[in-house]
Amino acid sequence: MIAARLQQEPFDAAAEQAALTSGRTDLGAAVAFTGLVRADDGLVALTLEHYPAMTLAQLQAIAANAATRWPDTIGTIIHRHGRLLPGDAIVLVTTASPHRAHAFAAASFLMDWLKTKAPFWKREEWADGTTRWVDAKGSDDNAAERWLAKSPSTPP
Amino acid sequence: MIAARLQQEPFDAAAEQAALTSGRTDLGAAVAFTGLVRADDGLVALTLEHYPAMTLAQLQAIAANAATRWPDTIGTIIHRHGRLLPGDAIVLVTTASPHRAHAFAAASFLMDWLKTKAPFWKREEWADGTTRWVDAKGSDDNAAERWLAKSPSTPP
Amino acid sequence: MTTLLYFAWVREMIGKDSETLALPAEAATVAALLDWLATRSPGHAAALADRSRIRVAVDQQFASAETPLTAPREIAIFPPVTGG
Amino acid sequence: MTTLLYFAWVREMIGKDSETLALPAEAATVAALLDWLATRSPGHAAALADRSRIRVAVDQQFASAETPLTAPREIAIFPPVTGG
Repeated sequence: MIAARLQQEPFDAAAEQAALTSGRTDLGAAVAFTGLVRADDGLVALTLEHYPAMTLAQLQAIAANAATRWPDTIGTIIHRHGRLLPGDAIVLVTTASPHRAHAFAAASFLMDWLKTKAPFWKREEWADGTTRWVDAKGSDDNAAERWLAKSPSTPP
Repeated sequence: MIAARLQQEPFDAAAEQAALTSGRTDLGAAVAFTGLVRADDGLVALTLEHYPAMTLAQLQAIAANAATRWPDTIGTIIHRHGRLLPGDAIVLVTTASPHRAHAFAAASFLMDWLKTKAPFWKREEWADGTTRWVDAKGSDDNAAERWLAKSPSTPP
Repeated sequence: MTTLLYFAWVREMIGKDSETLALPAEAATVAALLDWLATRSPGHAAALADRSRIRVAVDQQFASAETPLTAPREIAIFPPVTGG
Repeated sequence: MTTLLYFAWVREMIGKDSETLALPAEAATVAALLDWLATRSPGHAAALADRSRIRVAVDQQFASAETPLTAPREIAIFPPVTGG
């Protein structure tokens, strides 16, 4: 089971990981990936807009897809939306598995998808007061394609 | 810079990661891998013995090796020793980088090495009161060899 | 009646985040809907000018230009997603 | 004088974690040292019986059977490491 949540508030990665692993003695590996807002080129804020009715369903679909690929792996996805500042944590993927390779692979797979396919639109604010909507990126698409090639069942 | 520590006490993964990332706005990715003691087949405790004078030097050498491979990646390795119980956290590798692929790769590389090459001897205690020293494992060696094949500079 | 939802710069250029209206009979496919919407205001026209940068979901399912519209309740129009 | 350190089941079979002694002239290599050590007690003999399962570090550097011993201060004898 890999759960997915959307929220505006900050998350507590340690608490999320503890919720996965506490009371379990069959898990040998826990991976927590935290995505952070970078202040590239003077970015002062990043706003994530999304389509609530579709976004959560899509996060849950990719979570279910990952759970099928790595059946011994449990996890939690938390994606934030709204206005975030450089250094803020924007996304958490935490996984736990009896096997470290599975925990790493599931977290990496989910992050490749989230960074490229997750249904968000990002607006950047710059130090000079201008704003810009981010265009879709090619390089991250390629990272996600690595996984798509292995299975046709990845959600859009 | 990737630091390495040895300690008997539990570690605080969240505090270690915060120490890497706080005040930085150039890091887009933070990975925390926690290794946990599994209660396979009725294991009741695992004791890690080590050679203090050599172990820390070797952890620091592999940390320096990883820092050379992923120069934009910072991190911390903490390995515990002494007697641990199922569910206990035994090792932490936390990395942070501008790029998520680097943070994942450095953490995975370090864990492959730690699980196979780190200079520890493990004694297992079983429910029936027997104890057994763990033999070196072949499959984990293969995971580490994937990396060795890429460079001759990995420390022993 | 159909609710149209606009996101990101599509929303900004059209100047509203949603509108509820009766689709005309000519809006029988997604492409035809966009053609008709573009006539409603200069903002609509500007937002929808480059169809290669427009994506559409009909009742929360991704649609293509050829997708037929049969009494949709909700149509969302937005730029390609940029990931998280 | 040289300090010998024993770890894991080598330590348990020998029955001590270290001993400090003067190496005889015949212990000129790691292999010769292990041959000589094995004569010191039944525990030493048992611990060192299968040399394929013994690893040695001389002054904290991994050594092979042929490594010459020139006034080492510390020699550690242990099983292959099993990882963390």
